[in-house]
Amino acid sequence: MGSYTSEELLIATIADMLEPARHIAVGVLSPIPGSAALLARARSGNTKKVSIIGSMEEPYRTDGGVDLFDCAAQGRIDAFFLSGGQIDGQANINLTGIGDYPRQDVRWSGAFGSAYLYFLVPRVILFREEHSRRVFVPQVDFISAPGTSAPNVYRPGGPHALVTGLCVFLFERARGRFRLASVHPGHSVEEVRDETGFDFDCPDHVPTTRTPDDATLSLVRERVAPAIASPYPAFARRVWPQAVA
Amino acid sequence: MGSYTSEELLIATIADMLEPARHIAVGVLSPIPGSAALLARARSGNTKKVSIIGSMEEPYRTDGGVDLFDCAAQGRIDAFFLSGGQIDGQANINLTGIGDYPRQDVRWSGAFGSAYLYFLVPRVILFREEHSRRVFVPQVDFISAPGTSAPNVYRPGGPHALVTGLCVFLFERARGRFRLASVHPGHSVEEVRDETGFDFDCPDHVPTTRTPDDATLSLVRERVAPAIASPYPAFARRVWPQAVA
Amino acid sequence: MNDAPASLLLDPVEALAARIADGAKVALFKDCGVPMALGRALVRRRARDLHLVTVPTGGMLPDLLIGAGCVATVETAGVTLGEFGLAPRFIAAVKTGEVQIRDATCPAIYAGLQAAEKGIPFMPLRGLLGSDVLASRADFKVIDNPFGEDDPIVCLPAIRPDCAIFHAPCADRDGNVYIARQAEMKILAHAARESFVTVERIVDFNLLEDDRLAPATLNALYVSAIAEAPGGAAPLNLPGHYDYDTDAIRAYAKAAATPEGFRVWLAAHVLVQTGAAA
Amino acid sequence: MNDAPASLLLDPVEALAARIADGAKVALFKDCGVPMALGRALVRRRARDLHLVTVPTGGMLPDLLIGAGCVATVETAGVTLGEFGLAPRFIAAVKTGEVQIRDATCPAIYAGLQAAEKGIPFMPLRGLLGSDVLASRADFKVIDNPFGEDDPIVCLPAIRPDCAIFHAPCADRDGNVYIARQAEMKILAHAARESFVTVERIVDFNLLEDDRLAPATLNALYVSAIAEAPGGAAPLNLPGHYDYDTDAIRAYAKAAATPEGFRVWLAAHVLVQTGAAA
Repeated sequence: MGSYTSEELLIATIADMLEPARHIAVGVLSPIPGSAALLARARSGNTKKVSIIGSMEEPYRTDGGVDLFDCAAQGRIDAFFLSGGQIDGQANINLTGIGDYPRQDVRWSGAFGSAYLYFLVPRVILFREEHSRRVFVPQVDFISAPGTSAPNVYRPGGPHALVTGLCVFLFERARGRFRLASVHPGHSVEEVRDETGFDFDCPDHVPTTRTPDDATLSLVRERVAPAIASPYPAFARRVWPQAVA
Repeated sequence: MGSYTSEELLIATIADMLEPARHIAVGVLSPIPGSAALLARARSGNTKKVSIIGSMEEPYRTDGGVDLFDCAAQGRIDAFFLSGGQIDGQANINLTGIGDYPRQDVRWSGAFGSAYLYFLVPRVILFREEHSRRVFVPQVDFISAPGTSAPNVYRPGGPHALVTGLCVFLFERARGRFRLASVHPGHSVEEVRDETGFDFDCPDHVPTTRTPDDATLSLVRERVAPAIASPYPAFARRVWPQAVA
Repeated sequence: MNDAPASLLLDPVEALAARIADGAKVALFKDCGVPMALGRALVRRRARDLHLVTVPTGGMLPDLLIGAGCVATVETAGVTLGEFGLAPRFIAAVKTGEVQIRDATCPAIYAGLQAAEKGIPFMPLRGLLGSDVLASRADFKVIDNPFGEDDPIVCLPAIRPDCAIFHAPCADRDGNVYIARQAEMKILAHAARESFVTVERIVDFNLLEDDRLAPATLNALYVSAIAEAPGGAAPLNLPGHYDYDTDAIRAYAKAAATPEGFRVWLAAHVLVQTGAAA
Repeated sequence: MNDAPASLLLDPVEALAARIADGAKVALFKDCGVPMALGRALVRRRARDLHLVTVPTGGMLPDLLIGAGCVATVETAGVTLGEFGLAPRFIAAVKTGEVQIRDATCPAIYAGLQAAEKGIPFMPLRGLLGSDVLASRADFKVIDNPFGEDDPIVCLPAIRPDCAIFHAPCADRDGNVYIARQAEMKILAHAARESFVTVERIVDFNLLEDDRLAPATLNALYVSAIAEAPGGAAPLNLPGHYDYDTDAIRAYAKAAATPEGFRVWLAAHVLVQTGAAA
C-alpha cells in the first residue's frame, strides 16, 4: 500500500460513510468533506449527485440557498457536513460563541444553516480536524444546533458520526451518545480520552481506522484533487502539489 | 362629439375609475376591463403599469401567477377586475355554480383568484355586461368571494364599483351596499330597478353616465385597439374592424 | 453529470404514461406547455382514479382525462376552455358526482405546492375567509395569527403530488429541462415526488453549462423521466414553437358537449393513434 | 415601458446612498453581487443606525458598515470573511454590544423574506427547536402544527426591509435588472419596500423582450433606483465579470483586526475616494 497524507485518510474515511447517499451536499469552507463527497461520487461511477454550496462549476453548483434548503426539506439530500467551534457529547454544536450571550467573550460567525439541515438531512457527518478539549467540551456554551431532539420533534435527520484528526466516533441516536468507532493509525484510545472533554462509550477493543487502499488513493489524486481545486485552490495545492500544479 | 359604441362607453367609464391606480392588473377573459386599463395607461403618458394575466407581450406580461399574487399581497397592485355568474347586493360574487354544492344544478369554472385578490387589491371593479335578475340576485348561491368582511379580517382590498351594460353602481364599504351612481345613456333608473334582483341605494337624482369625449375616443381607437388585439384578437376585430384590420 | 442513468430518457411517451400509477395524485401545470400527448397516452393506457391537481386552473387536458374516466378527484381553482367556453366533461362529472371536486383558489393551489416545496406542513394565506370555498374545504384550517391580535388567517395543508407532468421546449441528455419563462414549473417539480416531462427535442449540450439558459432550467435532480414528443402540447400552444390550433380546440369543445360526441371524438383523436399525432 | 420615469437611473452611486435613510432596515444579498461601491457611499454619507439583514449571511460589506459606525442592529445567520477569517469589526461590535445582534439561521432569514414576499405575517419552518438561536429570539414563536398532533413548529415573522441593495451585471433604461443565476435576488426585491441597485452597465434594449434574458431579469416594478457603477462589487467578485481581489480582501482582514488599523484602512480606501474605485 502506498503512503498517504492525513488529509487523504480523512477523505477516505468520510467517503466510506457516504456510500448509501445518492445526493450529498457540502457547505462552505469544507475542503476535506468536499473531497470525500467527490471521492464517493467517483467510486459510484458518478451516479451520486454532489452539490457544493457556493460552487460556480457544473455539476456541483446549486440553484442557490433557498433551493438547497427546500431540497433538504423535500428529503432529496441524504448527507451533509457540519462542524463546530465547540461540540459536546450529545452532538450539540456551537458555531456562535463562548460566554454569556449576546456579549460573548468569544464570538464566531453564526449558526448558518445548522439548526435546519441538522434536523432534515438523514446522515449528517460532524467533522473537526482539531481534536482537543477546547473543541470537544462537556457541554457547549451555546447550542447553535442540538444533536438530539424530543420524540415529538419532526427530525428525520441528525448526526451520524464525528470525524476528527484522531478518530471516528459514531453517534447512537437512541442513546444520544458517541461511541468510539476507530482510532487513526499512530494514535491511541488514551490520546483520544486525554483530548476529549466529553464522556463517550468505548468498546473493549477499538479498531484502527481503515487506511486508504491504492485504488482509493488513485481516485483521490487523479479525480478528486483536480475537481476540488476549483472551489478550494489553496487546499488542493497544499495537499496535492503535483496533481494540481 | 363623435359616436361611440357601447363597448367604448364601458371602456371609458372604467378607465375613469382607474385614474388613481399606478399598477392595474387584468385577469383572463376581460377584454373591456383590459381595454380600460390600457386607456388609463395611455392617458397617464404610459406611467401606469398594466399587467395582463396570460399576456405574452411586453410590457403587459407578468412573471406568472405566483409573482402576481405575491405582488398583490405586497400592496403593489392598485386595481383589479372581477366578475361573477351571480353577484348580490353585498358584492358577494359567485363563480362556482347554482344549487346545492357540490353536485350543483349549474356549475361554472371555479373561484380562480377571486377569494384572494378581492381581499388584497384596494380597488376591485366588478364588471358584468349582462344586467339581469339572473345575474344580479338577492343572495348568491355560493360565495366564491365575499364582498365584505368582519372588521377583524385582514382586508386592505375590496369592491369599488360594479359596472354593467346599464349603469354604474359604487359600493359603499361602510354600509356594505351598492349605490346607483349613473345610468348609461338611453337607459333609465326604472330599467335598472327592473333588471336588478338586489336592493340598492338610489339618490333622488341619478346622473347619466359621462360619454367618452373625442380625445378619449381617439386614444381608444388609435392606441388601445391595436394593443388589446394581441390578447383579444376576436374582440378587437369585432369592436374596431377598421383599426385592427 | 455526463452520466445520467440511461433510463432517464424514455421513448415513446407511452413509457412515461406507464409510470403514472392508477390513483396517483398528478399535478398539471396550466400554462405552456400542457402535456397533451402524455395525457392522451394516459387515456390509452386506461389510467383510473387519478387525483388531478390543476396548477392552478385547467382546461382541455383535465376535461379530456375526466371525460375518459381516468379521474376520481379534481382539485382546482377552475376548469374552463377559456374563449371556447366552459369545460363540458368537467362540468358534467361534477354535477353527477362522478368526480369529487375540491374547489380552491389559484393562490391556494400555489401555496399548497409551495408548502410541499419547502417541506413545511402548511402555508398561511390571506383571503378565503367568509367564502364558501373555505366552507367546502374541511382540510383548510383557520388559526389566529400568532403574531397578531384577533387576526384570523387560513392555513393550507401542503399539496405533495405523486408526480408532476408537463411539456417543455427541450431537455439535455443529463435530464435537465429548459422551462423558459415558466418559473412556476420549478415549484411544481420541487413539490412533486417525481416529474415526468415531455419535450419538443433533446439537445446535445448540458443546459446548465450555458449561463443564459441555466436560470430557466430545471435541474435533473427533480426529473424522473423524459420523453421526446414533438408537438406534445398540441392542439394547445407552446410559445415560440407553435400557436393554439383553434379549429381543433373548437371541434373538441363542440364534440365534448355531449357524452356521445365526446366518445366519437375520443375514438377518432386519442384511441386510434397515429405516430405523428402521439 | 419605453417610458420609465427619468429619475430611475441615477448617477452617481452617492445619489443612491442618499436615498437610504438613517435607521432603515437594509437587506444585503450575500451572493454576487455585493454592492460594495454603494456600501462605501453609505459610509461616506455617514449613514447611522442601520438595521442590516444579511441574506442570509454576510462578509466584508456588513463588517465594513459596522466598523464605520453605520449600524445599530444586525440580523444574520453569520458574518465571516470566509477563507480570510472571522469578521473582525462585526465580532468586536457584538462583544461590546455596540451593535445589537439578532442571530438566525440561513433558512430562517430566507423564510422571513419569503413571508414578506407573499404578504403573509409569518412562515413556518422546520428545525430551530431546542437551539439557543430560538431561545435568543423572542420574536420567533412555536405553535402546534394545526395539521399534526403534538407537532411543535417554529413560526418566523415576515422580514420586510425598507430597502434591498445589490449589484448586478446590467440593467436596461426601463429599470429592469438582469440578475443572472441569482434567483434569490427576486425574493429580496419582492420582500423589500424598495430596491436600490448598482450595475456594471446600462444596456440599450429592454431585457424583458429577450426571451433568453427575461427569466433572469427582475422587473422594474420592484426597482426604485439604479446607478451605473462599474466594478461595483470589487474587491469582491462578480461572476463572469471579475474575480475576488484576494490581496485587497486580505489587506482589509489584516487592517480591520484592530480599530486603529480599520480607521487607517477606511481613510485610505473609502473616505478619500477617487472616481475609479467609487
